[in-house]
Amino acid sequence: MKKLINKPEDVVKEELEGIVFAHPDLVRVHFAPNYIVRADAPVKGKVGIVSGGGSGHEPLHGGYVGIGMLHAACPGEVFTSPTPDQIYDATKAVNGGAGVLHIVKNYSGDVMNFEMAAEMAGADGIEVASMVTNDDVAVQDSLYTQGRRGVGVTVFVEKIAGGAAEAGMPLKELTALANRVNENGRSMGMALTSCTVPVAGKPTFELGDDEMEIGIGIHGEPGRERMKIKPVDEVVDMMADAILTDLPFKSGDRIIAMVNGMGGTPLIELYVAYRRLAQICQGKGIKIERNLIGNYITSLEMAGFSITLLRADDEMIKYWDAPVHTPGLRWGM
Amino acid sequence: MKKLINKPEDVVKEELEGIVFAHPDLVRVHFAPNYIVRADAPVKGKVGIVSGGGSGHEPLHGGYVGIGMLHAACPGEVFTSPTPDQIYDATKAVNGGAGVLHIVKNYSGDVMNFEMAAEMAGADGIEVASMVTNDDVAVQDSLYTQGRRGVGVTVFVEKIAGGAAEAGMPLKELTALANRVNENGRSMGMALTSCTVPVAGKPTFELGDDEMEIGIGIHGEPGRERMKIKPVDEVVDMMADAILTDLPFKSGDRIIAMVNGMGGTPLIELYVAYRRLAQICQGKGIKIERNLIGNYITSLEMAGFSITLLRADDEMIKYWDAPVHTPGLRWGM
Amino acid sequence: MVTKEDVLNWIKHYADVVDANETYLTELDAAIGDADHGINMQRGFKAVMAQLPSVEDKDIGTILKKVGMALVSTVGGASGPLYGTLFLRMGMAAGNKNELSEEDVLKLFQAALEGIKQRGKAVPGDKTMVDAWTPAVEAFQKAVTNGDTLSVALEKTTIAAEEGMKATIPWVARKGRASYLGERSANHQDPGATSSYLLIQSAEKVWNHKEV
Amino acid sequence: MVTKEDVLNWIKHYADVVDANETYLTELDAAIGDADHGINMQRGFKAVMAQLPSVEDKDIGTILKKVGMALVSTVGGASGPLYGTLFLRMGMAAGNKNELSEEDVLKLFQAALEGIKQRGKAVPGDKTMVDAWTPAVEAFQKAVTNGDTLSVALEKTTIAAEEGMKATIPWVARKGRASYLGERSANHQDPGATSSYLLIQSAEKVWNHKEV
Ligand SMILES: Nc1ncnc2c1ncn2[C@@H]1O[C@H](COP(=O)(O)OP(=O)(O)O)[C@@H](O)[C@H]1O
Ligand SMILES: Nc1ncnc2c1ncn2[C@@H]1O[C@H](COP(=O)(O)OP(=O)(O)O)[C@@H](O)[C@H]1O
Ligand SMILES: [Mg+2]
Ligand SMILES: [Mg+2]
Ligand SMILES: [Mg+2]
Ligand SMILES: [Mg+2]
Repeated sequence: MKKLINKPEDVVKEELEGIVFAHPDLVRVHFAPNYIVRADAPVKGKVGIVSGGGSGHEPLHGGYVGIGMLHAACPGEVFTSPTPDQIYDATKAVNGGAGVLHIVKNYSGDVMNFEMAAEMAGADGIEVASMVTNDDVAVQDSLYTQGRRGVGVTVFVEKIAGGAAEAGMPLKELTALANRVNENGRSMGMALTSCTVPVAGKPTFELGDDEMEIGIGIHGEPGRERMKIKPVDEVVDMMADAILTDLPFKSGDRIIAMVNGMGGTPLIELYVAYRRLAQICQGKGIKIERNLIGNYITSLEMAGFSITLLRADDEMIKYWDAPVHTPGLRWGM
Repeated sequence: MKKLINKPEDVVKEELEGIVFAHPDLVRVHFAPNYIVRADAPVKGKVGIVSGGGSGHEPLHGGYVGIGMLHAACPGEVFTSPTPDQIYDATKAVNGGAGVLHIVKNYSGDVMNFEMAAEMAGADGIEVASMVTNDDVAVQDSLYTQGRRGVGVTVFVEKIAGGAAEAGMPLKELTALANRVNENGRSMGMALTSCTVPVAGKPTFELGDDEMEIGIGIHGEPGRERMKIKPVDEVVDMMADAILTDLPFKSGDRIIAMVNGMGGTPLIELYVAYRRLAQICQGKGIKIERNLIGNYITSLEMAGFSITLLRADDEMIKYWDAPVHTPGLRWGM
Repeated sequence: MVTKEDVLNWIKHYADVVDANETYLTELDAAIGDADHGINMQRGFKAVMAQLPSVEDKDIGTILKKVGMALVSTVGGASGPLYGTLFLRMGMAAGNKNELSEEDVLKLFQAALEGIKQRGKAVPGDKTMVDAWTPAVEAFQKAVTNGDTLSVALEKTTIAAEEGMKATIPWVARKGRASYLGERSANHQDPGATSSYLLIQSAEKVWNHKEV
Repeated sequence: MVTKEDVLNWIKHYADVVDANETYLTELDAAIGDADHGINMQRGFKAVMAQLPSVEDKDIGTILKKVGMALVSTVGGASGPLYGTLFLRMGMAAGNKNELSEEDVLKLFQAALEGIKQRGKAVPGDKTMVDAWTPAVEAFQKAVTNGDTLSVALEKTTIAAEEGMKATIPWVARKGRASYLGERSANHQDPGATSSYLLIQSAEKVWNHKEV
């Protein structure tokens, strides 16, 4: 295992110490239990937004804490959900009297830990609403299963809900908006290589030198199909087809598109992939109104990428464009 | 070779096509010869700034074209300097009548190609000034050799000169400012893995499973010393020591610090490294006024990182803080 | 009779079992999950062992609730709330007792299973820890009804848990990370069912004084 | 006499040599540079071959300048301006001639060396292509002074270029990317000196009619 770390078990703590040094203007960090919170939290009279999940997906979620996005993020161990006490304390820290929204990715662990925390905060009289993202079309959806994973759309939900909360949107409306974003977003990912969880010390899975994994999750969970490497145009075709037919997206739709690197993919390759995606959308009369190209929701050093498309309405685009100032996303200020 | 590409020889062209789709509001792209230019170029009455170099270092340089930074960037083939005709055409395209500054990294190829282009533009009556960055302390400096490589400080020069040009600084002053930034900046890099140039198809160098390369360049040029992997704190200690004693930086200095990923390094590790760097600076009474943590000057998918420190004066910080809106760097607007 | 000492020894023994099986559990999770189940359990039981001394002189309920709280606040992931709830509910069932009859142990086991089912909303056949616990609790109940000694009841329970664990192998997962794999989750043993079997086996070993 | 045909055949032959040695040159560059010298030369001579037909009926000066411009505008890197300048200067020295005497060839070679020294500011011993060209030009000059035939002069020149190329092996580089390696650049043959030797060897093979 080759990593820029000291002891594997100290990675998350030391990363948080790095954040303390790097962004004192934007965030404060609480240790034991760990959470990152806006420097000016709680914001009086506005809904607080808390998200979190396993570490290793940076900049998600800690990098999105700041003005116009998350009020707090709870980082678990690498690829392991945070614990209820982290979420409970973060919820209390951002409660400005207008309630707190939990943005939760659909993994058993995340859902259960956030649920326990919400019960604890609710018992304290804090109004907590939860919404669960589940945009990964690689997973078959069904009433009887866990359902789909929450992946790239989480970035969109955090940005748009963050902008709306900043504008003073009340909790009920905000939760509805966040759910609408999730319902209109679809994603799919693929990997060229595995990644290595520091404490595990070896790759999560093995891929042949000429193989790729389509439909991979963000934790190195093996995908739905392993196949020989293909030119990126064919890969984008496959992924875009799965995404576009799922919602389905239609001619005339306005979308926000993300081509996201998994952590070990050079930017030059992401632009090559974006090129193909843009050609496909153009061909189908789907208009990309906004885009993000880069590392926004990663899987440590995995090579690969994901595509997320959001069918956006005016309100979503308005809050997408709203000023944001976080370590990981910044515009308009 | 595992890459998200089609044909290796088409990577740069297809990346540029991706940029055309992605950022029409910020830049235009010219093909054959290839260059990326600000959407509103030439900016009348202001100095135009052109940089460029081999591709594979994204977001450098093309990602820094836009308001408040570069006016044009000339991408060569991967890790190969651009050709004089690219630079010559880009120079003409950004010439707003106040002259053009060439920001050149100190590699024989870059220096010679920019020199030929400057001669050609000069013959057309365009006033061209050139400045060469050479901040890599891993290379021994001497009058009789090529001298040091230009690496991380190039990002700082581009940002600060870009801010100053936007404010209307004339060419002579701007060139002096750019040189001052370079003279006060020092960098060093290291690699955990090699990278693979697409057309080469195999890793540029081989590193053992327990080895790292200290003092690596940004083209996979082997570094000055190969050694067994160490905890990141020790690695940062070695690199910071080489950098700090070179200028030398002193107690009371105010600096801008960058911890830069080489392309395949997870952000979580960069924060762990930044933590150590901040501790060292704190211990020496050196004040980090601003920081950048992320992928800003990369070597394809190489795992590793570099540190760049700039002893900054008020003018540098003023233009650092000036608004910038490019695909790769954005704040204040 | 299961004494307070037996309960403490069970916890300690299981902490060692988790250490010894960390790689095994993580590898099972690598095949159909995210390669951390052993790591998660180890981190949890390390915390449990650190906090156990503070409640060693308390009643069984307090001890088990402490174990549950330690797991909830250090494990995270799916296993944190699940094993946390499991021990919290056993603690609530044990109350301020200092020893447990066979009937008491049955109540604890039933509360454990009830807790994980509520928390995780899995049903038998979903390929989760529920699939080790469900046959185990049934077997223990039958043994008690049968009039078996605690020792025999525990032996039957362990065998049932093992069978339940092994039964998960061919199944397609419907809950937890493994469910994202669809058909590809088949032919792998569920990690959580495995750690649950080991927990039950540990009780049997310790309480039947085969090992401490 | 070197005819226009000979010059064209030289360029074409060298384009094949570059193709055949792409991996070799790139591997030399991988050891002390950035693993692209063969790729760069190949890209350049592919462009040269595409543009050559447009000047095949022109004089030697025009042909060589076209080669130089094609290299300058497609190669990039260090070898682009260097090989570009080398051919541009030879073209300028050849002017509108359609065949070259031994003395003319000497002037071309001298102009070539002068060009790369001006452009790259390297001196002999810096471990660059200058180290193949310097002894080669000296050997050719000596042979001409000696009254050797063109054929013999080219043979001596090729041997000198090869020696110059091999002499770079033990040296520490002082120019180009290899210089960043300091002491570690020793014990490797310079890629640019190697491609330069191959270019001279190609002239000898083609012009002495040993190969076309
Ligand atoms: N909803 C659920 N109900 C019951 N057990 C579950 C559920 N989700 C997951 N599990 C159990 O958790 C185990 C995985 O635990 P672990 O790997 O520690 O957590 P994570 O999946 O968050 O990485 C699975 O093998 C399964 O037995
Ligand atoms: N300043 C210089 N003067 C003469 N030759 C040089 C100089 N710099 C580099 N070279 C030659 O260029 C060769 C490398 O060419 P190439 O690999 O194509 O370019 P780059 O170094 O830009 O990747 C070196 O082996 C050396 O012979
Ligand atoms: Mg996990
Ligand atoms: Mg090169
Ligand atoms: Mg797991
Ligand atoms: Mg080279």
